[in-house]
Amino acid sequence: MTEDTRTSKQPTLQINLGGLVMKNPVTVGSGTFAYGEEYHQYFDVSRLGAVTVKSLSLEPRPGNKPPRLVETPAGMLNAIGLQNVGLDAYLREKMPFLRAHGCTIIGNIYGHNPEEYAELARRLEAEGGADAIEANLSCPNVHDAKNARGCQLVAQDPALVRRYTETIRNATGLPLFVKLSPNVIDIAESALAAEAGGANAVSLVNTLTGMGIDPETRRPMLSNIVGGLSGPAIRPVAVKLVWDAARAIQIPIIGMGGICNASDAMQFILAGATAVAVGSYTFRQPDAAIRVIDGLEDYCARHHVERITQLVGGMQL
Amino acid sequence: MTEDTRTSKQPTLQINLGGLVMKNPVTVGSGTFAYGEEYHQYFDVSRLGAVTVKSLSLEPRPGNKPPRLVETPAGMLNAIGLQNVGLDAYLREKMPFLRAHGCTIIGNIYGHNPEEYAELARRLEAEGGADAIEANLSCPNVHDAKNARGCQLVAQDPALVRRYTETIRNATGLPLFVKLSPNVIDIAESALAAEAGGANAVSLVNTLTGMGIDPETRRPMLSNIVGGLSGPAIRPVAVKLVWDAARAIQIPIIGMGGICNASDAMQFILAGATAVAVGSYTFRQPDAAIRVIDGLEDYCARHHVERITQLVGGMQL
Amino acid sequence: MPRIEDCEVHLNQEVAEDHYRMVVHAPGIAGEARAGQFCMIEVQEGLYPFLRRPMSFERIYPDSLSILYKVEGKGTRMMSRFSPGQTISIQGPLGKPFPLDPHHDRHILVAGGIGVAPFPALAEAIIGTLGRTPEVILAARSENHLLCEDEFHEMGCTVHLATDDGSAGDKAFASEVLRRLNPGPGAMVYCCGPMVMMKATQRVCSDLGLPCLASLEAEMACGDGVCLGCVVPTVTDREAGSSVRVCHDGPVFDAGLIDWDGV
Amino acid sequence: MPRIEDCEVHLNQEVAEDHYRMVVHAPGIAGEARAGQFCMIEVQEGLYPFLRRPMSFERIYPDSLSILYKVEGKGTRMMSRFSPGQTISIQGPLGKPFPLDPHHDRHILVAGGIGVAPFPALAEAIIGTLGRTPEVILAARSENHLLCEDEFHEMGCTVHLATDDGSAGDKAFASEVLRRLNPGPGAMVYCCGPMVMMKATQRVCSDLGLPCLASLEAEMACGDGVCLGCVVPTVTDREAGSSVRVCHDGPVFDAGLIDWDGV
Ligand SMILES: Cc1cc2nc3c(=O)[nH]c(=O)nc-3n(C[C@H](O)[C@H](O)[C@H](O)COP(=O)(O)OP(=O)(O)OC[C@H]3O[C@@H](n4cnc5c(N)ncnc54)[C@H](O)[C@@H]3O)c2cc1C
Ligand SMILES: Cc1cc2nc3c(=O)[nH]c(=O)nc-3n(C[C@H](O)[C@H](O)[C@H](O)COP(=O)(O)OP(=O)(O)OC[C@H]3O[C@@H](n4cnc5c(N)ncnc54)[C@H](O)[C@@H]3O)c2cc1C
Ligand SMILES: Cc1cc2nc3c(=O)[nH]c(=O)nc-3n(C[C@H](O)[C@H](O)[C@H](O)COP(=O)(O)O)c2cc1C
Ligand SMILES: Cc1cc2nc3c(=O)[nH]c(=O)nc-3n(C[C@H](O)[C@H](O)[C@H](O)COP(=O)(O)O)c2cc1C
Ligand code: FES
Ligand code: FES
Repeated sequence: MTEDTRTSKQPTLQINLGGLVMKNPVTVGSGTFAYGEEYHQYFDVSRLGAVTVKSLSLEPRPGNKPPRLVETPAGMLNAIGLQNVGLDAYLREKMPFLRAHGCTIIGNIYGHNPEEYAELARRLEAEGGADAIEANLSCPNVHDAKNARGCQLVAQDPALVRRYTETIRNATGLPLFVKLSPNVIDIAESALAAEAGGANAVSLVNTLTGMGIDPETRRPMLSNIVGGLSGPAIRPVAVKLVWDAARAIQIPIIGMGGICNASDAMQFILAGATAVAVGSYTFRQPDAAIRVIDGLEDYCARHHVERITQLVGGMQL
Repeated sequence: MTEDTRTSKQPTLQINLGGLVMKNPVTVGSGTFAYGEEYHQYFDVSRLGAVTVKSLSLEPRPGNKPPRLVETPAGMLNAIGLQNVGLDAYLREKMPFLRAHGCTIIGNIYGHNPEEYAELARRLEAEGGADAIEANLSCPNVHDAKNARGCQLVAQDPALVRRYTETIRNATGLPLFVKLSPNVIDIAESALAAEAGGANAVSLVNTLTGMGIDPETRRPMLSNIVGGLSGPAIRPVAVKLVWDAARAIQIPIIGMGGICNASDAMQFILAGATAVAVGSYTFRQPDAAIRVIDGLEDYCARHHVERITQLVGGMQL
Repeated sequence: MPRIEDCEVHLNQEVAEDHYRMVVHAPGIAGEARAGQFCMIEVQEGLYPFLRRPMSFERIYPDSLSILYKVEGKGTRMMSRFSPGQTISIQGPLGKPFPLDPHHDRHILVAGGIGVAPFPALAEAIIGTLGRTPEVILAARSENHLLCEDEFHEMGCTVHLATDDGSAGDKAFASEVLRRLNPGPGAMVYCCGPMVMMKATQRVCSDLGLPCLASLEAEMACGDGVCLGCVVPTVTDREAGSSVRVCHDGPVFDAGLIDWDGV
Repeated sequence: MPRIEDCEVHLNQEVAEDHYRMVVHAPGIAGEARAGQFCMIEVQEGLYPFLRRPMSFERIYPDSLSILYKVEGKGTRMMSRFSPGQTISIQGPLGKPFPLDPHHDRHILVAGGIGVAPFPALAEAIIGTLGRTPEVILAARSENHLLCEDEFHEMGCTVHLATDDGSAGDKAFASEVLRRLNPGPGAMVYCCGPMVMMKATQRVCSDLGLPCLASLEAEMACGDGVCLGCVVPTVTDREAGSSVRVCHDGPVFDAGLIDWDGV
């Protein structure tokens, strides 16, 4: 009997992501959805649990020279270089669209130092530009690869992660998410540092560093030589990092990396992610994130799960 | 005229890999070719520049429980756990086949401590079991993932890499290659440590750590939970690590990670690899390594390159 | 010796819901193939799926092979769209065939669901090589999943049906049907199907004192014994973690060798 | 508005070595498509290749589209094996069409190699919408790579041929043919082809004081203006690194806007 009542009720997909209430656990990867307008041509973007916008900086950024992207097996490399319209233009020209459609907004930000991040968070909060902040401490595409050894990201140094997080934390009352890099030995360390710094969630993961060379021209395929690898190719790596972090921290996780469908999303949720983001696959299938939402609802119904939150970290050992 | 003479001559594929002379730069990834017998059914294995054998330990190892592998987008996860026949059985039952066919042998070894590695190297040299030693300091599948945080490989600690390398170095006069992990922040550090310890080359890279969860059963797809990700999915990551290491060290590099054809192999060579290994793709296409050899010869002829060594690190910036 | 052969698809048609029979022109592989062996099929050009898919031989003809398969996931779904005239890459024959032992007077094939796939070829071999007509216990979820019944009848086999829902034959598991048959000591049992079904069949055989051969499945990468990915544990030297490779040491094993609790 | 449509392949045939023409049933996309726009074609099910492939509309019919393409790499090679009856996923129409300006009395289409792809639709639009008959400069490596000559003749266009090897028409670059034509001030030039060819055409137009529209190519991920992957630099505010997205701001641009040295 209980069985019957359960399945007849719609499962609840709503989550609370470190203070941000989302009607479902599905957002999009920053930089794979711009500011929502384009994909609104294909579906109602307000159906998403939240829209995560392309990384915003205080000033507009032109980004890197082309070529900026190249396809790879089951994935892609990009070296966009955080091209974006800048905070002012975002608030003036982009945010109103998202607000008009009733979207929950995760404002992804990028700065050159902790103070710039803090300023971005403060202004986004003050001007209603975001309902939560995601601090991108892990973009691999803003360095000069030729002269960098390894890559030098804030997210690769736990002490820096903590310091940046604390500074942003002090600047905003909005839920604060910190986006980390997969290019580390122990993701738990970075995640713990974000938690200690006052983050309300961590976003796992940004792209893996990679590169390609065209054998015919012998030139790098990207003008910036090195780029970020995303897409299904990296999914097993991302799921593992989510699992590693989930066992170490108390704050929730936004899982991403190669999610194409609800079954992929479930891997992240079972590994310990409270929310998930669909990234590169949207380029192939614009409504991929919506299909993930529908598929998660389906999954819960099939498995007689009332609330999706019951599945978080639910991998059976 | 010079043009004509050049193209009419066969290009030279021969290389000297840290003291090991190979008739071409193509070997196979340890663990993806067993000890050569099976694939000899498809082609003459002595055509390879060298056969790299499955990691050998002093005692036979049973490996991990099944399931041990799962396919992923453009790649696969494995957690074999270094199952192998052990050194004695190798010398008795496996090596004779390779010797009878005139193969150049790279003896890949795995031990629990520097002394075991040294003993393996010493005995392989003494009993003619290998023409060079590849020390696997980077297998992700010999740990208990449930209790490890991050993964704890010798190759992740430059000081350990150096100490292990030195110990093995003192035990053998054979060319010594050290196989490193992609799961590091700065591969140059590990490579420099191997060089300082006396390695004659480094092998880049072993698998990336990853995992998968079956959403229907909610169980990990591998019995060991975590496995090593290989195949074309990781190629962009591997090429980048080769490029990073090549700019830091003087000793040569054996590049691997998702090589399927000569064009893939050329990416590694142009990034700075002197030799390349074909790994997982052999499972799909048993004679893949032979096609790579033929394709490299073709490439050199088409590009009027007399010796393949002229192309090493030849990426144009 | 196994080889890789480009094979033209002659026929690929649905024989039951989500079950297909494909016939391919493969003179090289067919010329060496034996019942119980298998092949690895390239599903699609390019790197997705990355690995080939293992498939048994349902029938082995002089120049061609028949494959009976169930749509389980992405690879088999793609296979179901192969069209006649298309060329696909097949690697085989791989693994060890069913041993054919003339000392048995009764041969009983116990098939669960798609596990029936290697049995038409086996029945044919038993008839052709041993001059005996095997009996078949054909079990499935329900009537419309009972495959190959007509084929076995055409070969003259007695067929015992069993379904989980009783829609055809006995409402019973294959192993129970076998127990009720209670074959005498000269019988040889071959089984293929879900692990639980093979485990149960092995139990019945050991109770009845009968030899039992099981054809196993496992996820495979190489199919050639190289990668050590497809192992199953054995009862010999359990402590030491001894195992066999399904692809190379099998897929047909003495069921008594397998550690059924460990798979 | 762009959409994703499952389209049946009507025809897919080789028209010259490594060049194919495909006609697909796509009523939704065709109903909105304009000359100069493009679509993104899913090459194969699954994740390889990962991204769709951008393709211009060669012809736009009421219910269907024609695509003219060259086999460049893995994706286009797979496309060349599409068979009639097969269903493929197409996203479109994308990008901005060629602007059709009635103030010009002469319309000259300058095509290099496969760059001719969007021009049959453009010629048709110029004829249908502006009531003018365009001229075409058709350039290619050699005679057998000159595409669509008959189509243009059927539409009544004058066609000037040029080949690199002189096997047909002038042994000259397309831009040189344009210079020799020396069109008067009322002319409008449209070009599509290799970057060097478009750059040279733009130089000739600027020398002759003619407006020039160029249809550009770039590697694309989204095709929708989202990923910022397909940018080309512009001459406005070079310092600031200004750029335009080929997919969304183009693919058709005022050739004078593009920083041809930077692409
Ligand atoms: C020696 C051998 C012979 C076989 N013969 C036949 C046959 O004749 N007919 C037939 O229908 N099937 C046969 N199988 C099983 C068949 O190989 C799998 O069903 C198939 O590989 C699934 O591929 P997929 O891409 O459709 O599924 P995927 O999308 O890869 O996975 C779907 C599900 O199938 C499981 N699976 C994947 N690969 C295998 C595998 N190799 N064995 C068992 N389960 C797997 C996965 O774990 C997953 O749960 C055989 C398997 C082996 C090992
Ligand atoms: C708006 C637009 C319209 C186009 N219209 C047509 C058309 O009508 N007919 C036609 O034949 N081609 C057209 N192209 C080019 C076509 O998209 C590429 O040739 C195709 O994507 C190559 O795919 P592939 O998988 O065969 O090559 P790959 O194997 O991916 O690569 C092979 C080579 O092609 C290059 N390449 C890959 N993608 C592109 C791209 N998008 N643009 C340019 N070069 C690329 C690669 O750098 C590489 O050198 C158009 C491109 C754009 C951007
Ligand atoms: C083209 C592109 C642009 C991206 N831009 C950003 C960005 O501006 N800020 C950011 O935090 N992440 C950025 N990312 C990373 C994604 O948000 C995401 O973390 C990553 O791609 C992994 O998810 P996926 O595999 O689903 O794409 C970008 C990714 C891509 C592919
Ligand atoms: C099934 C399997 C087993 C492997 N076993 C070993 C091993 O025993 N020792 C080792 O050093 N590397 C081992 N590797 C790693 C490979 O040698 C290689 O470094 C890695 O797979 C990357 O190359 P690839 O992408 O071409 O496969 C194994 C890889 C696979 C897929
Ligand atoms: S599949 Fe590789 S050993 Fe069996
Ligand atoms: S292809 Fe994504 S912005 Fe143009």
